[in-house]
Amino acid sequence: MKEVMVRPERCMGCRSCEIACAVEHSESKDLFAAVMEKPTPQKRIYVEYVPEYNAAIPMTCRHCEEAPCTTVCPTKALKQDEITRVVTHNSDLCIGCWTCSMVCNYGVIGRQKEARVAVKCNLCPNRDIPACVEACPTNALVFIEVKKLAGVKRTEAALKLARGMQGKAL
Amino acid sequence: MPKAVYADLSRCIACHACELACERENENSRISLQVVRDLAAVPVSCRQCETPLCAVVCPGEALNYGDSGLEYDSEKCTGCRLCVLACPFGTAELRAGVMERCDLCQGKETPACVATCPAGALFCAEAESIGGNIRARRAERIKKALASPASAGRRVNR
Amino acid sequence: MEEKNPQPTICPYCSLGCGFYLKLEAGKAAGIRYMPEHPVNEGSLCPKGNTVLEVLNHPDRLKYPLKKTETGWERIEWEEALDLAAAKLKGSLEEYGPDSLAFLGSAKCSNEENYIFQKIARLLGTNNVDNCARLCHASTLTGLGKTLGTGAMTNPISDLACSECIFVIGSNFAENHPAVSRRVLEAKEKGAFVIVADPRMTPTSWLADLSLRLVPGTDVALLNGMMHVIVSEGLVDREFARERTKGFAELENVLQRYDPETVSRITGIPSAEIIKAARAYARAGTAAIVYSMGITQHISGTDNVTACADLALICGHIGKKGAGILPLRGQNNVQGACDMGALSEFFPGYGKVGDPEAAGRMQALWGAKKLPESPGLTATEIVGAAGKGKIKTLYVMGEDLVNSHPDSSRVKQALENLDFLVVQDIFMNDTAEYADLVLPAASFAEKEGSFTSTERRVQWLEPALMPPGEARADLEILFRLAEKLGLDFPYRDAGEVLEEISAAVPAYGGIAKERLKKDFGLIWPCPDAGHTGTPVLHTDSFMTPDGLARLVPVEHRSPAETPGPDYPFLLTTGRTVLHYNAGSMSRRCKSLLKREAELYVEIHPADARTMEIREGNKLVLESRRGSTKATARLTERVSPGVLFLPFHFPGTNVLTADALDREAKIPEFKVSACRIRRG
Amino acid sequence: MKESTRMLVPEEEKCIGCRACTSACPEKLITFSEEGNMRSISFPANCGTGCELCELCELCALACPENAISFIFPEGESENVEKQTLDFELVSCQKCGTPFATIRELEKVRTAISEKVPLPPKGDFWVELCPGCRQEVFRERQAEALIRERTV
Repeated sequence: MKEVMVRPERCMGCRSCEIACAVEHSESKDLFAAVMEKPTPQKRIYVEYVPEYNAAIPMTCRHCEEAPCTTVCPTKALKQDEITRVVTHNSDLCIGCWTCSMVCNYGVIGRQKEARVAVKCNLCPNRDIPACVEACPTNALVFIEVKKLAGVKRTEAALKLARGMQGKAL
Repeated sequence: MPKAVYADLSRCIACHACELACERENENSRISLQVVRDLAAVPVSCRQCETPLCAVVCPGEALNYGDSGLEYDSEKCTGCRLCVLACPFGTAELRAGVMERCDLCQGKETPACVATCPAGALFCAEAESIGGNIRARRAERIKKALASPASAGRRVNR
Repeated sequence: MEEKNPQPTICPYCSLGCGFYLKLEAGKAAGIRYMPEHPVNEGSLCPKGNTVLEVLNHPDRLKYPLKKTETGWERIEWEEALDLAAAKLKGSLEEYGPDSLAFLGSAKCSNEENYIFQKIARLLGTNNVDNCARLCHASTLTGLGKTLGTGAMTNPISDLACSECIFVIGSNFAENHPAVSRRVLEAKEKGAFVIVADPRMTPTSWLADLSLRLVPGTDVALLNGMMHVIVSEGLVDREFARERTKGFAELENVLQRYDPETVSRITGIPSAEIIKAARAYARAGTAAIVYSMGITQHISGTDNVTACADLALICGHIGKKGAGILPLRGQNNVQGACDMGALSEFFPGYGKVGDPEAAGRMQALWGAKKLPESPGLTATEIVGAAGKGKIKTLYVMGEDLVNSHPDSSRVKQALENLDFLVVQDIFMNDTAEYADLVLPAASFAEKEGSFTSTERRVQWLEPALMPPGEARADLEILFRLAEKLGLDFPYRDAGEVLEEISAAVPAYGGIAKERLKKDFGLIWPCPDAGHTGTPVLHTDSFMTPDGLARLVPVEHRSPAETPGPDYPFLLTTGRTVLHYNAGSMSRRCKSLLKREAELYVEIHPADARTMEIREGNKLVLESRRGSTKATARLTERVSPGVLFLPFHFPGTNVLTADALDREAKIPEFKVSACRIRRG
Repeated sequence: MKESTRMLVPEEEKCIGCRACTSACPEKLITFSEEGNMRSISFPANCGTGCELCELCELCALACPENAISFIFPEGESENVEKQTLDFELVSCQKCGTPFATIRELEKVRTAISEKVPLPPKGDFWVELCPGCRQEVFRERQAEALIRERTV
């Protein structure tokens, strides 16, 4: 199963992912129209700035195995697909108790102001690649299977090494 | 925006101070802590839900959801217990004929349970801010781990 | 009394010295307000602190002096009570000599009270004065004394927040010193590695990155094993060992035998975990050792403490912010009671009894002709001597030895054997039941004085309330008793006693009432009036004559009593979060009792299954000394073969053995052999 | 003798057995008892008419969430009504087995909740648990992830 994997070292903190996410979850799916919409479309990915390191890290739902948020949800508003592991949220069932938000280790369950319900990443079910990943200019976000990511990293490392060797040879 | 008492469960040390502080301030404890399988402790108190089912079923006007969140007027409580039966968390209780619930120690800056928590596990916050705090901490930890891959090797052998 | 409402005060329970405010209404303590500005607890309070109003306002508080008569307790006047006490003390003194007297001071009373208490004893000619530190951290005094030069916590608690590795051994601070948790968690947030070594799994182990469940009584083996790894992997701080310590070669020699495999066999901890713990501790930039009664209450207590010191010293983890040895002590003023010389072998300020120079100083200060020269009996030895009829008159200030000493039946016999027993307390405790005279004392909120917390923080406590009935502050009682004994004490109040203390105890040289009232007190050593206190000890040199620490090798020894065919279970004892020590305060709080009402015994479910014991069954526990009843609590917090009893209820110490550490004379509360049956 | 001749009449079809009336009655004339899986609510004979203690304050009727209590003039001669007792079957907690609420109470709660938050009609649903077990289940679920982490 593919996941949104984050490569923090590549993130420039441009927040394109946040904008793309909000637009994707708007009525119009158009940036200019979305800005005007009420309720204001909400992002489900958060670029966290870490002052100590002067760095940014995009944070989004990890769709954890045996996700704690789904375990604690009393109304089953949060549900996890047994096969794909995708955690989805049905706002009709949400009573706004925020236990999910409390137990989430990544802090990626937000609140929809008007409806007073939880908001979270649903991996863009209508798209092949989630909007955030598509919008990322530096490939800090990739939509890939975990084991394949290792392969990608290997290739990159090998390339770096090769470049280094070449440099030395010269 | 309404607030509620939340817990960072990884910090809770099962000391029961929250219960005893609440009991002193409110006669009965409105927060209840128990240890689960000797490995974790979970304090449970009113979640101050934003679609409070207790208010949904309240036949009188005792429980209402208003601008400041869940409002409760014990004068109007008839003691029908429907709120007790509706609450998914089992935190609504009937005492002396009327429903009793956590009012976040109204009038105090910080609820007693939060102020007394020796481990700093309990906090009183708006729902919107919970995620932000957790994210910030998590992001810092990730960055730290990336910055020093051998975290347990700070000192060179001498 | 100064009128402040709410009145700032200090928690009377454990040694952390947490601050809070008492809200007063019509002369009564009516509420608690938290104190976020306090540097130790930052406004937090544990469950016991939260229920302190129930203690203050309890109807059982002693209100009048009571004399035991044939028909029961008789209320008498103070004058008569003090005449009686003085007459009995003088009577024993004249008839049997000064060493027929014994005095047990109180780690719950102020520095001034303990100072005056030991001064009375010594001026009467005996060093038979001790306090309950003998039962909890006497081995800290001996163990740290011989290695570092002084038996006190090296760093303040808040320092833990900047440790990169925290090694907790034999301490369940999450339950017994809850506010320490916030510092440990703070360190964890910053990435610290936390190791917890404890035979039981406790809420403290929940905070651990590495949890080591060792067999009770094998601490020296574990510590030596870790040092073996550190030495063999070259992780020793050579520079520190060379320049600031002595004795590395001897230590290295002994450590050779403690390879991880051998240690693993003794302790039951996998060798990989021993290696992991050793590396994490040694490699950290700053590392702290936190220990408590799991280390001290053994016949090898002094050795355990010594091994902790050795470990810190060879890694150079001492004398810096975030690096040190932190023995978490028991009572709110146990550090102070020891500093004040309420110990049979030390004068105030730890001048050794028997050292002519130390005695000379005291003699000069007190204007005494001669002070007794040989060390007196320790708390545990006093009980033994009373049993043998050598002690005739015992004066107990604020202690319940029936429940706090090992082998309660023997303690009771000893008390019965006395000619005269005076108990001065706030409640009629089980020891007071054996007294001939009971004197009602004021509680912490009803008197003034200085208290020294586990981190050496001396704080001034101001009175918030009047004592109930005719109860009086311990200091006032002692002043009047001294007068009756013909001792000429010039002081009028605690502040004036503190002036003498600052002359008697070098570390308190600059400590005065007015200074303590500001900024949450001072951390000793504070040698002069301009000094601002010393949060971190041993930064440049140790408190030994040559300034160098001593590395003292120690060997693993088995506990005095090990399980066998007749008594197959290993019984260990300790504390729980909802009660406190002998329980004379906490067992009077309804809200605490509601949650923890009676003695229980933790037993592993596998043992329970073989013995067909179910949760809640009433069990009879038997040791070689006696038997007691407890309710079964099935839990994997204990390992198979191990039972745990909290010592807050009468009954626990009926079972424990009075085997003592050779040097510190501390009893081995942590290990005894025991058997169980359904009751 | 009181002036009014109105009397208390509970409507069995409407009453859900919640006991609000029992705590509302200042004279404690309305009582309840539970035995096994049955709850009974007893209204005294001739409450109102002929009842010495009933002040006709109608607090019971006001408290009733279902408007199941009315005070009416008896038809014709004031007939002598026996003690009126309504019986309700209790639902047992799915976890601990303790009877904790009447079937009708739970139906009422379920319907009211469903209007706001559409929920499955049956099955793994907190309404089937007694409040104590709800708290326990909620606690266990919150602890689950932490326990998993701490057992590794």
